Amino acid sequence: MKTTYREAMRAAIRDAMQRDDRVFVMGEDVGRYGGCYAVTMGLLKEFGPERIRDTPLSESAFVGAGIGAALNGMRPIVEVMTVNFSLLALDQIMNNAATLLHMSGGQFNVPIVIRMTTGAGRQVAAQHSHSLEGWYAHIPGLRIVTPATLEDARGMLWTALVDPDPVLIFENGTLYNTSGELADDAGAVDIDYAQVRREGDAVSLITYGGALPATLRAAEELAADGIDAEVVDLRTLRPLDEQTFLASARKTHHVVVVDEGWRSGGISGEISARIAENALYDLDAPVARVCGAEVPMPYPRHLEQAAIPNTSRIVTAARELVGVHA
Amino acid sequence: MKTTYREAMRAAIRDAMQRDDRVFVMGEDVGRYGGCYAVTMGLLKEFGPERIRDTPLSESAFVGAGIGAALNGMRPIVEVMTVNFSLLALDQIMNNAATLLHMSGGQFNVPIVIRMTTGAGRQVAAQHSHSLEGWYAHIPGLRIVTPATLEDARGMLWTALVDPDPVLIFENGTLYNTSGELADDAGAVDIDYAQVRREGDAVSLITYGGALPATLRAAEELAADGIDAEVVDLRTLRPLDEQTFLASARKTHHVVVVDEGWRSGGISGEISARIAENALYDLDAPVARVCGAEVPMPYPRHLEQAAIPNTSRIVTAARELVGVHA
Amino acid sequence: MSVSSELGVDPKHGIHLLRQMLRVRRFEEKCVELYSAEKIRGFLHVYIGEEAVATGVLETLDREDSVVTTYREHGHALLRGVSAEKVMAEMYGKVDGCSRGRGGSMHLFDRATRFFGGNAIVGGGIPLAVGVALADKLRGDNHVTACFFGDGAVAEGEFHESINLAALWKLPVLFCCENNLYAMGTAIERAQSQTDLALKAAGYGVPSWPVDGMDVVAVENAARRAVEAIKAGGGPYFLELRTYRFRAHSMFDPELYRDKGEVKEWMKRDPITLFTEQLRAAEAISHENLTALEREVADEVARAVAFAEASTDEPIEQLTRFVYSEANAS
Amino acid sequence: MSVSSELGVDPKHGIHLLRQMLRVRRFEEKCVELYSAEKIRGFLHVYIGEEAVATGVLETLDREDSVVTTYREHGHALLRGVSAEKVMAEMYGKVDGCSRGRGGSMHLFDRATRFFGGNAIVGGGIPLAVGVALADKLRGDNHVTACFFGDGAVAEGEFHESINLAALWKLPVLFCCENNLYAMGTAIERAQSQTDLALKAAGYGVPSWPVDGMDVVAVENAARRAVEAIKAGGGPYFLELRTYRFRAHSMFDPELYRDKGEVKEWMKRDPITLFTEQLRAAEAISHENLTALEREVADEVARAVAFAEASTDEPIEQLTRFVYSEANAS
Ligand SMILES: Cc1ncc(C[n+]2csc(CCOP(=O)(O)OP(=O)(O)O)c2C)c(N)n1
Ligand SMILES: Cc1ncc(C[n+]2csc(CCOP(=O)(O)OP(=O)(O)O)c2C)c(N)n1
Ligand SMILES: [Mg+2]
Ligand SMILES: [Mg+2]
Repeated sequence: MKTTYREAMRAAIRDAMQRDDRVFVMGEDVGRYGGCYAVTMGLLKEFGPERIRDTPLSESAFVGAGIGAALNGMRPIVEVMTVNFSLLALDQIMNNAATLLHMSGGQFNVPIVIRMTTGAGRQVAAQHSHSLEGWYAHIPGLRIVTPATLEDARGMLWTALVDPDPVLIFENGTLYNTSGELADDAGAVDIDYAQVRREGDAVSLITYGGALPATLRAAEELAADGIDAEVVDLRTLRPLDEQTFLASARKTHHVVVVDEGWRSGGISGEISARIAENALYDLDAPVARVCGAEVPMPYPRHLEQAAIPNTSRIVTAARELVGVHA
Repeated sequence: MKTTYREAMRAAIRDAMQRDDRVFVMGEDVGRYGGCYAVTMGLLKEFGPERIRDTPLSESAFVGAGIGAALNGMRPIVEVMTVNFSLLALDQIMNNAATLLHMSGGQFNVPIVIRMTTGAGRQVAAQHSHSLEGWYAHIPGLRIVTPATLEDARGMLWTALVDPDPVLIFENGTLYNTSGELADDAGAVDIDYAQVRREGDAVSLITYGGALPATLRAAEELAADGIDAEVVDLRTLRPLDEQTFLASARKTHHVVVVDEGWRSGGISGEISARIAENALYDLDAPVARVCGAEVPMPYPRHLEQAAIPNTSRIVTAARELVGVHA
Repeated sequence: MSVSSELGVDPKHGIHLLRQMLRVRRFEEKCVELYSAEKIRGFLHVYIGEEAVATGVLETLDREDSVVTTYREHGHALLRGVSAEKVMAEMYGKVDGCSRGRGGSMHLFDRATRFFGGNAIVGGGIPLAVGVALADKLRGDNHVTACFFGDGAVAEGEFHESINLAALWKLPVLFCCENNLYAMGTAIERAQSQTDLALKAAGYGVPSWPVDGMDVVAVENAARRAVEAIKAGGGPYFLELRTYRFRAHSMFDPELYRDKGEVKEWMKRDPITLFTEQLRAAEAISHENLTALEREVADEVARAVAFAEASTDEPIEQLTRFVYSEANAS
Repeated sequence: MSVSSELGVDPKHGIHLLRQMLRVRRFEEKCVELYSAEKIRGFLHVYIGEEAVATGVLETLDREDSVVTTYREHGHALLRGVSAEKVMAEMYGKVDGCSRGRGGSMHLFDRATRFFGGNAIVGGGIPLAVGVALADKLRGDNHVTACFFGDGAVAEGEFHESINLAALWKLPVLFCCENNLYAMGTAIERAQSQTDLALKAAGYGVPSWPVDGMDVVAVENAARRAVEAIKAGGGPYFLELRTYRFRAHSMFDPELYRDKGEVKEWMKRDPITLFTEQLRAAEAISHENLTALEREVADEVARAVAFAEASTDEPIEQLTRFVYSEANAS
């Protein structure tokens, strides 16, 4: 079946709503507007306003209300329109969603799913272009997932809903229009493991989310040069599936981490550190990082494109890495 | 002069208030209560309620108001009682303080100083024990400083106020009662460079803030074993003074990063990654990390102490590192 | 039930109310002692002086109703039916505590009594209460969620967002504002441009009353009226419960911000003394009854302390439990 | 100044007001065109239909007063005196833009006119305005800060925290709520339990009036009254400016949430048409005057486009400028 990332997400939501009465959607403009990125388009008509709930502009309250509803037996899907606005709800996310289970000595788990659009690339400037999923991955108690393929867009939501703990789903805005084939019976997928999206033995390109397409293109370009790159899609940023990316690093001896987020103190550093801790002697070169420039995102296209990882920067980094030590 | 960290901070505030009319203090209970940690005790009487402003419980509004006042020529010192409550103001910090200069094309800098208490160790449980300074260091546009000594408590504030851009000062709550000698003429210090607090050549212990005392004690213990540890106090977490810690790593060939914050995705990973990028071939062993356990902080003392870096964990890590490769 | 005219309640019920207030008072007095003895650590916020508020409100809830509260919640937990043993063990940080010792004084939780904590971020529990109520409403269950918060919390944006949401969606939330006139050292006049908090609720179309929070019967009556209206489908209610904190904000507070005289004045309206006098005046309680009651309560407290003392520490190896649900541990 | 009785304003001033509204309208119509031509990218939110609001309010400010606004702020910038050239160059992302091209449509800034932006987080500018006003007050400068935000922003906690702070500290803030009845696709009835927004202000003791936001003279009069009161030391004021957005929320909005009929109905109250008719009726403006006015405005817009087209891109090497102040770059 031909579909898009957006449609796959929508199918996942519809499916979950049909399977479980406890599931409902809540967020700004998810209903009558049809969703800021049209993910929930049509669902209001299908499920009605009790289960597709438009909220006022009150991020802290409706995220907190989602947590409360989860505590009391529901399975809310809270849509925070974009990660940029989630900062207003961060207290609820860190101090409640992530801590209640622990503070209550295991009594109150929080089976909430919070979806948000993330990332840059659409010229919406500094306040609307954050890539913070790696930053959120610092918080114990949360699970952070970053569907980057149609299969994951279709399959991660249900698994996240079944998860007894809070799961944050980050959907990179540049992916919604991705189209391709999806199996008619595509369904739930795991949210535990990274996946090798392309096998190779010369260099590991470790990435996730919005940077996956550019990374795959980079691998193609590298292949044309005779450099056989392996592409690892982390999929879940917390907890990290270390084994998969360590195995790749051990195999290729060269690693480039590609992360749209700001470089300093981001998830890229964590991956580099873990590789150093666990596979240092397998490396032929230091782990390289291709990350977002450390700048609030500027509006003009040429500056924005220069600020986020693109195919050519990835290719260059991989070539340098392999070249120097080949 | 004998003094405490708390008194040094207070002296710094008093001094700044006297030197510059544009400086004022604003925050919850900074006035009549005397400051949650008694840092501002007595200042209301000295400077009056216009310049020592008690605020309502409205973190987002008063931090934002601090930013606005800074835009309009003042030099506010905003006290957010603890980092835990700063989550409520994170939108203002990330989307305004850190971005306004860029979004305005260089027109509107934000000369605000935001002080907050950080860290665990006082049995105040999961919602009151965050160590998030390393996490804040991910945000471009901010400067993050972590005074850990009396000199820095006394000297960083003025430099931060003179800085044209937003500076966040994180004061680890366990340090306030630290007492010791401070030069009578102690004054402003730089907020650009890390500092070697103890020289050594066998292993580098890189740390900052609340973990500095335990790290220095660890160095003493190691010295008793004949292991001569160098202790680097990062002082400023953004921008990182890479040169100082890289030089230490190159000298000792062994690095332990000590960070009270959660391990995954924290500043410790960044430091490890930078060392890998710049000094990999100087290392005799992978960079080791002694970090906060990845858990919302539990209340009981024995669990809390087990969750934060302490002298014995640091010593063990350093011994293993040096031992294995000695 | 027969209602004594002077008393305004059935004498038996009156004695029950008194007992409840006394349970909280004596329990917390012991906590303060134990804090000095360093058995209890961290932050400790006592409710001494405010007992009539939680007593009156919680009296009106059913088992299936829910409670969300703050860090000043020992009383609420006890009154809701969490045993004094479990609460005290929690204060000790012991494994038999109601939160397994992980939470301490500020984070009492109890699933069995639908006691959703114990939230130490001012205002942080309010959205949770809205969500708990939303879940009830979505399921068609006719329950109320009582949400306690202080006057200080009214300044937080979360309060406003939450009351608007509850009103907009007609959710069964009873907003209980414990107005003790101070948020730490900040008097309400220095925190609110409009100190008549009932007016805030009006901005959302939420019915609200100020209530004498030192009069347990007045509180109970007001809460009952509100709970009935909520259960009749009227949407949320807001009660401003006017009370006063007799002790320091926490054990660290030097109390520089208020007059001793002001505190003394309010202590004349000690809800327990007041109500005891009323019961005495109505001849609903004798000196012997009172002595017996005090003994009973003292026993409960003593048992709680013994239980807490006997309980064990969580083994250190278990530090990272409850970060994720057990089946899900990773 | 002579006031025409039918018109309610001096005819000359009336023509000025009309010109101001037209400048905004024509500028934004061009922006929409340029968006289709892909000269302008990202988000574009136009103010078409709402021009009387910013026109009336900004007319009442002095040079030393300050303005804080939202992402729907092209009009505010133009009316405040930022040149159409600089605004258009900004929309193009060019180096001669008023924010050097870094901000784009949502982040117009101009220090010279005390135009503090262009904030794209709903509610995010409100605390800034409070702070700007606080600085003025601390310095003893008698200036006003006008803060524009939408009906949607009223639901955000930051609005409440900010208005309380401004009222508590009697700060010179003019809160201008542009109530266009929708926040994206969410009608105010689905966002506010109490849609009479003036009542919100009452909860803080802040004087407030609803104003017909389609009547530029009414807006100006109300704003003038408020600004005078503020400058007389009365503390903040809140104006609910009732208006309507004729176009989609942004260029991405399919407008499924409202009837075409509703939009048509409101368009009958187009502030420009209404006021033009009034001016005609009062014989304050002739057909020729109008044509000349339109030509003038069209020239301004054309000059702006030419300027933007001619301006250059920031070199890529300069990407990381303005993260820290230049002297401070690191
Ligand atoms: C968001 C937040 N800010 C600050 C604090 C610190 N703090 C704890 S209690 C308190 C005062 C709260 O006052 P109020 O809501 O009136 O409750 P009370 O303590 O009087 O019962 C403050 C400022 C906090 N816990 N959370
Ligand atoms: C905090 C936040 N949440 C959500 C958004 C997305 N968003 C942008 S504009 C808007 C509607 C705002 O409505 P209103 O305040 O009425 O202003 P209007 O657009 O009608 O002028 C929304 C939801 C945002 N920018 N910021
Ligand atoms: Mg209070
Ligand atoms: Mg609107």
